[in-house]
Amino acid sequence: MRANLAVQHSGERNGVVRFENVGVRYGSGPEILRDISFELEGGSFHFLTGPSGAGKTSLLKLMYLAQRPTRGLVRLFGRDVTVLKRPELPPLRRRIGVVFQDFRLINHLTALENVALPLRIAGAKKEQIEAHVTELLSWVGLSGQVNAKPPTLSDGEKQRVAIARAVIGRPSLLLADEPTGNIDLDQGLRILRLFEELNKIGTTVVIATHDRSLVSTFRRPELRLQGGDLTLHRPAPTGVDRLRRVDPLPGA
Amino acid sequence: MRANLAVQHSGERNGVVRFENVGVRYGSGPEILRDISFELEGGSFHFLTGPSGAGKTSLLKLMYLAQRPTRGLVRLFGRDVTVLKRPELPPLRRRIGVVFQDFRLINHLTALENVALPLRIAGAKKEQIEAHVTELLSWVGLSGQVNAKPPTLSDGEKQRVAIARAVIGRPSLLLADEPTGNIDLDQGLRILRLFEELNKIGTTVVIATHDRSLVSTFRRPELRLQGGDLTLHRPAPTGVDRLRRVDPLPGA
Amino acid sequence: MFHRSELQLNRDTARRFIPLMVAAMVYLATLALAGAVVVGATVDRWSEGLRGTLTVQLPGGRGDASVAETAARTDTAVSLLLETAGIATAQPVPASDLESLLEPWLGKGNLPADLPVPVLIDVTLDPGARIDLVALQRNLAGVVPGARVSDNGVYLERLVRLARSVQLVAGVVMLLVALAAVAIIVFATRAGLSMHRETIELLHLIGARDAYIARQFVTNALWHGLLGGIIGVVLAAATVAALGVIAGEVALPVAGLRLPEQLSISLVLWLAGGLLIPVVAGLVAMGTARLTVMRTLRQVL
Amino acid sequence: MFHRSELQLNRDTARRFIPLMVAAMVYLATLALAGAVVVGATVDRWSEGLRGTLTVQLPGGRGDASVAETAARTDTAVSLLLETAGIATAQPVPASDLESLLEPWLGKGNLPADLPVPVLIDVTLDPGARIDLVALQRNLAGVVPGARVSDNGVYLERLVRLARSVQLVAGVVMLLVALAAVAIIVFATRAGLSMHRETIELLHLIGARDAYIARQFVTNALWHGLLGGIIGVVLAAATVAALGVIAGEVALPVAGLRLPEQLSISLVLWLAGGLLIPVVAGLVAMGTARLTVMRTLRQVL
Ligand SMILES: Nc1ncnc2c1ncn2[C@@H]1O[C@H](COP(=O)(O)OP(=O)(O)OP(=O)(O)O)[C@@H](O)[C@H]1O
Ligand SMILES: Nc1ncnc2c1ncn2[C@@H]1O[C@H](COP(=O)(O)OP(=O)(O)OP(=O)(O)O)[C@@H](O)[C@H]1O
Ligand SMILES: [Mg+2]
Ligand SMILES: [Mg+2]
Repeated sequence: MRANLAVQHSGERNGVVRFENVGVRYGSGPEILRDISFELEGGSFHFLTGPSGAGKTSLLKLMYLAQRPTRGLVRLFGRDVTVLKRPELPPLRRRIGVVFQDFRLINHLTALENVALPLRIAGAKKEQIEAHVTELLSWVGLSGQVNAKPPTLSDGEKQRVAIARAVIGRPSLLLADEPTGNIDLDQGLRILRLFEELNKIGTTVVIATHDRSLVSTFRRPELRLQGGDLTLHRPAPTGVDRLRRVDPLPGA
Repeated sequence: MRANLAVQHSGERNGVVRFENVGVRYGSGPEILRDISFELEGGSFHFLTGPSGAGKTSLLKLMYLAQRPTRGLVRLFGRDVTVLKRPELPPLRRRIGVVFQDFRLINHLTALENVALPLRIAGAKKEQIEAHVTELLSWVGLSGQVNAKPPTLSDGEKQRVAIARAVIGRPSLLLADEPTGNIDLDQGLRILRLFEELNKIGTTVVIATHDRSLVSTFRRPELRLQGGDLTLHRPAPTGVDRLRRVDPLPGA
Repeated sequence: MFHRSELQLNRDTARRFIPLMVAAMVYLATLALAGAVVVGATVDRWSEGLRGTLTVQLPGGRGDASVAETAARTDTAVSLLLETAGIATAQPVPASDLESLLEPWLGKGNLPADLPVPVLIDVTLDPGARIDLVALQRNLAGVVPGARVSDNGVYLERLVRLARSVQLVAGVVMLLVALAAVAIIVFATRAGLSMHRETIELLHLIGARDAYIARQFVTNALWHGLLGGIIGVVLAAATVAALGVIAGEVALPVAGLRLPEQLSISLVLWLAGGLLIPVVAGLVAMGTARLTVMRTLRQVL
Repeated sequence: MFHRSELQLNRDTARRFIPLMVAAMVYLATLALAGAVVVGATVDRWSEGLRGTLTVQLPGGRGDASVAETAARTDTAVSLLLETAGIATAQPVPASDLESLLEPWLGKGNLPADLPVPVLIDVTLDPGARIDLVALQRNLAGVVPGARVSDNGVYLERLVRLARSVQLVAGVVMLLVALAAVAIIVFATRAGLSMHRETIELLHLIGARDAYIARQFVTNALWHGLLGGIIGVVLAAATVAALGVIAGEVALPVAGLRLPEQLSISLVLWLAGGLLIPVVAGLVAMGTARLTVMRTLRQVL
């Protein structure tokens, strides 16, 4: 208990996310995550990797408060999430931006309205929203689809709308689940640079991905999930530009 | 007219899919695809590449009869799809297996039931179905999730269920839209080998992907979509095992 | 394990409304039908007793001396009546009957012997015959001064007209209610089609025929129709029974309208209706759903 | 462009049922209410006229000589009645009134002068008084042999009992119907919550409060309640008006039940109800929806 208090008083800078012996189990199945302990400092940038079904999404869900751990302690911004009361959740969630693996766009709202949603919910004025949102949409290459609705967008376009929605509120914590799964390499790199920009101004970033080329290109520490265990891997001190080696097309 | 008849009589072996001056336009927007002409011979294996929003999914939709071209001629198995009558569609569709980019699983059916669906619709007997489906599910690494429903599956697992459903009926034409977008590299390779097996026994395969490493590893002809135009690229005559170069982890 | 249908329409919470809506419609239709039956039966009883009858009234003579005279005048009138085309029988009402009619007013035994009691003649017409009452009255007054013809049918005809309009209203209600039920099913089916659009598109794309998809809606609609029909009929029967008990307890003063009796008479009818109405509701729902699905699906690729 | 709500509940085709369901409930409730009002008014009129009255009948005397004798007996009876505790007035019915009552039976002008027409005395009681009828009859027969007391209230009391049970039934119907309407709203809200589960989860995850989500359901329910209420009341008014026209045309033979008159009397009531009922329906729907949403949402993370 004392140890926990100490962490809480240490503020947000060190310890935006803190897991202690966290375990997750669905129903009566095996533990998907077991004894996970780690701490993400404010302003850090991590990849989260692991094979399909390893529990990447489950781990992120704990962080964006969509799920409670079966056991162990999860702290966000210095607060123990297991004892949070219901009205305390929204303010916390508004500080977290999430790119969902399955996008979760609202089909009858336009791209613009979807991206504006977090601002609207936080009570921002219309006028303030629109210019800002339009600018961000053109940044992710969707200036032509501002008023298109998700069913008329390609999957890569949907993913970019989802990314724009996650970052529009300049969150303190950005969680992206496979954010480039449906996007080609160039646009993927562009998006990751957007995340790096945010990271520079203080946002803590966690990106779940199975794309090794992304991990090797950006040379950031990697949280690797395997068999329910989490291990931290730091990039090798010297890195070739591995992306280059993959880039040229074989048949071109 | 005579030319068309000639193609029709030439049978399925050469010309499972044939596009002539095909154009697609949504509403009053620009043409997403324009003047596309190509022919896929029976037993061929192609990648379909292009940046996000280039029209890969739209092109596949024409092939799996989810959409009619705005102009031009589309032939499947030697038949002009624009003049097909409604009752003629199902038998044709049963010869086509599709991996949808967004999976399209039925949430209240188990993985087993989802995969069995095409057989069930074609009127197969329960007993024949079950063993076959279970075997295929374990092939894609889901032997432990046979009775799980999609909402409890990870996205990569869902994608593999979708792949199993597409191949269960040994289709004559297999269309896969970004089939490895949510799967890690090892499983992706495994799945592509499954497609190659099917291809060996005569299935015509088209795989839309933005994953260049996949294209370079499998060294198959590539249909490249860009700005509404389609171009064919054959792999360079000699190929290094490019995958190897990407494989080793930087921090491991 | 393969028994599960792809659409699982019966698990849409919103669709649970449908049997209730159908039940409401069947309830109203059944009440209307019951009302029409009861009114019909009542009118028939009235008609049996009164339809096709006339009453002729001759002035009574005063004093003992006039008894013979009265009898003669009665005979004259009766024979004239019997000669008239369309009249089947003419029967003088016995004086004792008449006296008992007057008793409430004059007190029993207070009737003076020389009271000029009028003579009433009950006349029945041939079935379907229509008599020119004015001509008859003139002819009768010619042979027996003061004779008057009164047509029981006038009052009755008003009542019958009321009854018939009640039956008409009941019929219109039934028609409207049936249309509403069909509209509900069409609407529910459309809603189901739109709610499950994606699944239906998938089923099409993997080679399902329209009939395969329609079957799930049809089964669902049949079940909803049956269930709604049963609930509606049971509620309606309960309502009518309750009304019957209340009305029976106070012996409704309206002539001839004895609800419980009429209802027990038509017990067989109730049983038949109780079985038939849900079946009809189910079949109508089924047909409607099938038509709607096939039509809607024909519009997609 | 930001006016669009995230859930767009009003675009769910299945939800279009709800105003219709509410309308059906309001329709039934309004009909029940109208029935209760009409029956109540009718009973009040009967009561005014008949409650607390008795009729005393004295035998009539025969011949001119007995006129004086009859008058004397009448006076004796009246004074005895007025002395009795609980009796307010006692008024002989004029002979001419009585004769007009007999006319249908004897024919106009046929009434012999020496007809032993009985004397009727209308008696009204003090408000709330209860009379021992047996004792009164005995006392009267002591002074005027043959005098009889008849209690109009017996027949009336039966009718009133019928009317009250009809009103009770109407009340029960209204209660049931109100409960059903609440159940429908609860059900519809739950269905909406489950149908939009994913969107609601998303809204939560990006920081929406329960109240933000509830608002969309509450607005929707208010609108459904109002709309359903208006449709229901209008249909009910039309139905009652139609019944009134039909009943009025045939001059319903049931004593005192004159539907159209009663309905036009309560026109103000109709207008008030027409405004009030939809508003109440809307508010009830709103409150129910809010409670349901807040309760359901409290169960998710
Ligand atoms: N709600 C649930 N109920 C039961 N099991 C679940 C549930 N959600 C996830 N699982 C299981 O937990 C495991 C981990 O799932 P998770 O989605 O976290 O994996 P992942 O690492 O994100 O995989 P992917 O890369 O395929 O998205 C999977 O085996 C999955 O089947
Ligand atoms: N139903 C539709 N209505 C209007 N526009 C559409 C529709 N479907 C697709 N589009 C547009 O057509 C273009 C091509 O879409 P398509 O889905 O074919 O792209 P794609 O190559 O599959 O992209 P991705 O790699 O992102 O999946 C996109 O710009 C998209 O917005
Ligand atoms: Mg995942
Ligand atoms: Mg696509």
